[in-house]
Order: sequence, then structure tokens, then C-alpha cells
Amino acid sequence: MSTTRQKRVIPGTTIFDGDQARKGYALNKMCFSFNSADNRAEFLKDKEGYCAKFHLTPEQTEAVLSLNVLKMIAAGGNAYFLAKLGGIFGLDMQDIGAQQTGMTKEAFKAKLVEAGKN
Amino acid sequence: MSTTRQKRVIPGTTIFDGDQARKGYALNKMCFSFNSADNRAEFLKDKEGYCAKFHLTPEQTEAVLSLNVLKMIAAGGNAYFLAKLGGIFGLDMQDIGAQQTGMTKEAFKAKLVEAGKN
Amino acid sequence: MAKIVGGINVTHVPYIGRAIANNLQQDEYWKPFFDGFPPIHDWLAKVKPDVAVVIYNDHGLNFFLDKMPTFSVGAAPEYQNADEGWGIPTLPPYKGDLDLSWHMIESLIEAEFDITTCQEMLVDHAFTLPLELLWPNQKQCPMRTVPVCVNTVQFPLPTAARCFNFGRAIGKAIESWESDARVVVIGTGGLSHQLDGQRAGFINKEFDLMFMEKLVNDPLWVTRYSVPDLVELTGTQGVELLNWLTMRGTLPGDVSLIHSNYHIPISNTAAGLMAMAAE
Amino acid sequence: MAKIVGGINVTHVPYIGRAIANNLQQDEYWKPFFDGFPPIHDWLAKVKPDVAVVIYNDHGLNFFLDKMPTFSVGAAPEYQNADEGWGIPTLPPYKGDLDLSWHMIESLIEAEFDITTCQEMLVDHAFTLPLELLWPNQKQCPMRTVPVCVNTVQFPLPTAARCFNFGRAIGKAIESWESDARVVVIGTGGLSHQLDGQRAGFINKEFDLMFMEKLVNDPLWVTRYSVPDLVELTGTQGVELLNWLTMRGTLPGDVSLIHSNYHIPISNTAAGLMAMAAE
Ligand SMILES: [Fe+3]
Ligand SMILES: [Fe+3]
Repeated sequence: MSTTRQKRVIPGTTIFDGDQARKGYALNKMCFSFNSADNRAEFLKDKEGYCAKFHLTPEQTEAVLSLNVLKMIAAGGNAYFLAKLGGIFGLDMQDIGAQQTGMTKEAFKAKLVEAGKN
Repeated sequence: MSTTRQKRVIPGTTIFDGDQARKGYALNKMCFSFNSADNRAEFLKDKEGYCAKFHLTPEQTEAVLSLNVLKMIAAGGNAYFLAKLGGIFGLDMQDIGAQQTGMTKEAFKAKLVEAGKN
Repeated sequence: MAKIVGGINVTHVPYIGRAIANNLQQDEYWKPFFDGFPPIHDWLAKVKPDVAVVIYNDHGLNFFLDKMPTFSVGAAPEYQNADEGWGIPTLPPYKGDLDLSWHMIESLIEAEFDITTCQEMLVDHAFTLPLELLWPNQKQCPMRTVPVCVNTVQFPLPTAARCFNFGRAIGKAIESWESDARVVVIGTGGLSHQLDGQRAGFINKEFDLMFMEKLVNDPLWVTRYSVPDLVELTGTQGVELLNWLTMRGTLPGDVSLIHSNYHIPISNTAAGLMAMAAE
Repeated sequence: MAKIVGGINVTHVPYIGRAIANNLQQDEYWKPFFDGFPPIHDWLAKVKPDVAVVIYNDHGLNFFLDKMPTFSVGAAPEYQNADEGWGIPTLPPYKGDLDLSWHMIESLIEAEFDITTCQEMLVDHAFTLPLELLWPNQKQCPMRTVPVCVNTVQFPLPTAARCFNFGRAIGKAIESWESDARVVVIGTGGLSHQLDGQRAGFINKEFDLMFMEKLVNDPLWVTRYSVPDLVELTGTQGVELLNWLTMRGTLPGDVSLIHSNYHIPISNTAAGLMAMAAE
């Protein structure tokens, strides 16, 4: 079950299309709930229980509990919603970038600065 | 404060445009809440208090308490939402039609049947 | 590619739900309405659709004025009916068709229709009752479904021409869907009626009959009327005929009329019914 | 009739909010970004707008995937900011302009844009921070506002051409508004950045600079790229440049560049800023 259109392949990049949205609905809905401070506190008290409340798949729950961003994306997570989950753990965008690219945070930041020099 | 466009005048008819929507937002929002049985029960327990909770204007509150449909429309009520309020009191569309046209329910129903004969 | 077998337009008054629940189909009041359906049941048994795309307007169940889309398309695995405020028992859920939903969404945005996508969506009587009328006496509707909503609540509404072209784009989307599914398109609502104001009870038989006639071979006829014209001619809720027009837009090529019925009144409404086969 | 004085495009990274709250404008990291603004403050002091139409994308505060509009227009008396999940203090409410909102809604639907109308709407950092940057050190933003959202979250997104034409229709709506108000249009987001995936941290200075150059005198240049092209060229969030393009569409006739600034990086983003005066 997925769209039959030919998809554009962009290395290292997942486009949040219908296929991703179908897979990730529960995960993204959970992340959307984190706009509320009460919900963030409830999640921190019992992460696994909170995932179950939103009917996350085992794959999604595992990705959330291990805070593995690439796995969350593979499981249909959308960057804009996942950012709210990262925020709970005080992760900024350089922490998340470093994790996904397998770099240290310092190296990731240096790479960004480098991009301004060419 | 209202749109400056020239409006089409259709006798006995109010078009639910931006001007109506601006006036009626609170009233329609209250009616939208009546999709829930709990809210309908809460309204019936204390109608005036429920209107106040949704910040209805005095004009809107008066129209609701007296169940006067034409006044509700004048105060920005939309037919689709008002129908939910009518439903609480077991009013059907012929009751509401009769009230607005100043006819008995029997006469209103006869008028509908008549419309099929021409 | 998928095939559009044809389209059906039908009135959606909530009151019909009560008649079905109480088995009043052969009562004097209801008989002229329900007797319109058997020829269409026969046609459906012959053309055997798998999927129904249902074009209707929400009546304040799924959408409120805080987020009121002009056009919206469902993309949920399942659609729930729910209490609309009258405490009427809710109907069982409807199966979605996610492949068709997303294919339609991709095609429609590409064709420059600025739709709202709904990955969760409650469906009201305007969606459920027509399915109930067309596939009666079933535990659950046998069709997979895609709900499509047209705003007929908050003015300004989309013009008749925009609705017809929206229908055309839906038709092209269905026909370019890589699937062997057979699709029927259903438009619901109307015909002439007005619930509100001193003109409540307004019905315009002459216009309705002309509209039904033109819809078969000259559907663009109705685009000569502005939305305020249509309110004047058909009533504040008569403008729901935009859903009929949108449905007509989906049918490719010439169509042939299978059956039609018209009866006044059901509740405050002129009740219309039409089935058209695509060539 | 109302007058469009010009338009401003600016990056909207949440991180900027923290820099303002902590008064870091002259820190080494932030100085190259904040120093872009004074010339634009001077221009605003000269052209004296009364109303700001802000074109941005919501990041999961007001819209979720259950009802995700392609284009939406606010029509509320006031717009509240709210917690986006990071516990950052919320900013004071923004005044709406209901007359302009409804005039725009009427014009846009007439021009066959299928917008979603929002009579209640939360505004996120993509709306609030640009206003904070352009009118700093105020208790409450001095502009009346109309929020306009473009979907850059759920693909398919509207094409670049559709966004430009949407901007054109917004511009025509403003210019046909019977008012002596002076209107500035603001587009927010971008430029190149990608938050997610193994390509996180991707930035494309060459493309950004070309885009900023073309935006002044040849904005249709960018319509040669499909949305997937733009993702490849500017990153998964770089497509927020569609908001810049929509803004550019609103400006009637030729424009003159007042000031621009470009700096890498702010957070993971290439930060751009441009102000253009309408002739
Ligand atoms: Fe209806
Ligand atoms: Fe952004």
C-alpha cells in the first residue's frame, strides 16, 4: 500500500509525503500534543505509557525511547513535530543535526560555519 | 466596521458572510459545542450561565433564552449551527420554519406541499 | 487505470435517517422518495463499484469556523460518524481508501486546487445517509470511500465554475490512478430549500427541474449564475447543489441518465435524485 | 484604496527569540544577523505602514495533519501566540484587521484560490519573530495584522507558480480595499536549511544568493523548479522560501531593493533578509 508515482530520490533526505504521513500519523500526533506543558510532564513521568496512549507502533516507541531521530523519521516522523519532542530533552538543532550525521556537535557547528565561506 | 462591497439584497434572506460571521462567532461556537451530549446537558441545567461561558452578547443571550430564531440570525447565528440548538428542544425544521414565517406548523407544512404542485 | 462507472446525486436531509431507522420507507409521506432508489440499486448491482468518492458539505460536525476549508479531501484509514447534536444513533465507521486519497491529493495540488487534507475526519449525515440510501440493509457500507467536502456554510463559497473544474480535476485524478478499481462518485445535498429567515420554506421547482435536465448534457449552464444568484433561486441551503455540480464535473465524456426522481417536500426540501452512467 | 508600501522577507528560526530575550544582538554570533535590520527600521519609519500582512508557515501550533490547509487566511480580531513545546515565554497578542481579512477572503475566493478561513488562530514563531525583529522594543506590535499561512509541512506543497500567483491575488485584494491604510507585506522562513536526515545541516549559499538576486527583478525565475527540485537545492525546510516568493507576488509593478543581508549560520540556517519598496 503506497503511492505508485515515481519518487524523487535525494540522498540523506526524506520527503514528508503521503506515504510518510500514513506511517507516522500516531507519532506526529503524539508530538503535536507536546505543545502543552501538562502533556510534556505526563510524557516524562511515563514515556512508554504515553507512547501506548497514542497507539505508537513498537518501532516508533523504540525510536522515541532511544531518542533516535533517524529511526523516528524512518517511522514516519515529521521534522516540525519531532522538534517538539527534542525540546523536551533540551536538545537544540545542532544536537539533533550532530546525532543524525554521526558528527560531534562541534564538528557539526564547524560544518555550518564552513558553508558560509565558499 | 464592515465590508464596503455592495451586498445583494434577497428579501427574507440573510447571507452568512463575513459581517454575519464576525457578529455571530461566539453564538455559533456555543452551538458547535452542542455536538456533545454532555454540553447539551450542561446548557439545559443553566442556560444563562452557559451563554455567559461562551461570552455571548446580551442580544444573543436574549435570543437564545427566548428561542427566537430570527433574533438569533440577526445576531449572527448560522442556520447549520443553530439547528443543533433547535435539536435540544426537539424542534424540527417545520417548527423552526413556522416560527420564522409567523405561520402555524400545519400551514407551513401545507405551504411546502403546495410548492410541489405548481 | 481506475474506471469511473458513473455518478449519483442525492438529497441528504437528516430526517431521512429517522425514516430509515423506523422503517417508514413505504409510508405515504416517504414512499415517493424511497421509490426512486430501486432502479439505481439495480444499476449499481450491474456496474459493481469498489470505491465511492463522496462530495458533500459538512454541517458543523468536522469543521468549525476556526478552520473552514473551501475544499477538503479525506485521507484517513477509516471515517467515523458522530453525534451532530440531535442524539441520533451513530452509524458504523466507513472504510477509507488511502491509496486513492493520496493520489487525488497529489493530482489536485498539482492541478492548482488549494485543498485541505484531513488525515482524521468525522463524517456527518450528508456523507452517511446517501450511502445508507444507495446500499441499504447492510451492517457496514460495502464501499471503500474518499470524502470530499465543499464549503457551503461560510460565504464566500466557491463559484459554480470553480466547483465544476474541481470536479473535473477529481475525475482526472481518479482516471490516472493506477488501480483496477471501479469508482462511483456521489454528490449530496439540495435541491432548493431554505431553513432560515422569513423566506424559510422557499422551494423552486421550476429551477430544480431545469437544473436536473441541464446537468446531464449542458452542466456549464449553471455557471451563468453567481452564488448570490443561486441563493436567490434555490434558497440559502439550496446552494448545496454545488456538490451536485462538482460530482458532474468528475464524469468524463458524455453521460447517459440512468434514472432520476424529484419529490416535494421531504422535510423543508425539494428532494432530488439522479444517476448517470459514464460512457 | 489601500496602498502597498513594499515587502520584507526574513528568516524565522525560533532560536532568534532566545537571542532577543537575552539581549544578545551585539554578541559576536548574532551581530552579523541583527545588524541587517537598522536600515529596514529606517525605511519603515519613512513609509509608515499601518497594517502587516504576514505570509508564513505554521510549524504544528495552529494546524495538525487532521486539517492541513494549502493556503489559509486569518480573520480574527486578535491573534494569540502560544507555547510551541519549548516552554519559551509567549508574546503579547497581535491586533487583527477584520476589514482587510474579509476583503482579502472575498477577493481570493473570487479569484479561485481555495483558501481556508480561520476566525480563531494561534500564531507561532514564524509570525511573531519577524514582527519582533522589524518593530523591536515595543510592548505590543504597533501593526494591525493579517496572517496568511502556506503549507510547507505536508507534501505535496503548492507549486512555486501557484504561490507566486497566490501572492499576486493577495496584492490585488489589498489594492482594491477601500481604505486609506498603508500595508506592508512580510514573507518569513528560509533560506536554505535542512533539519532532518543524514543531510541535516545542508546549506546552499550559491542558490540562496541567486534566489535573492532574481527575486527583485525576475521572480518567475524560481518557477522553473519543481518542489522536489527546491528540496534538493535548498533542503527540506529551505522550501519555506515559497513564503518569500508569495510575498514577492503581492508587490505591484517594479520594485526597488531597499536593503538586503545574508549570513550563515543562524542555528542550522542560512539567514536572509530583504526589503523592497513598491513603486
Ligand atoms: Fe445539507
Ligand atoms: Fe521554519
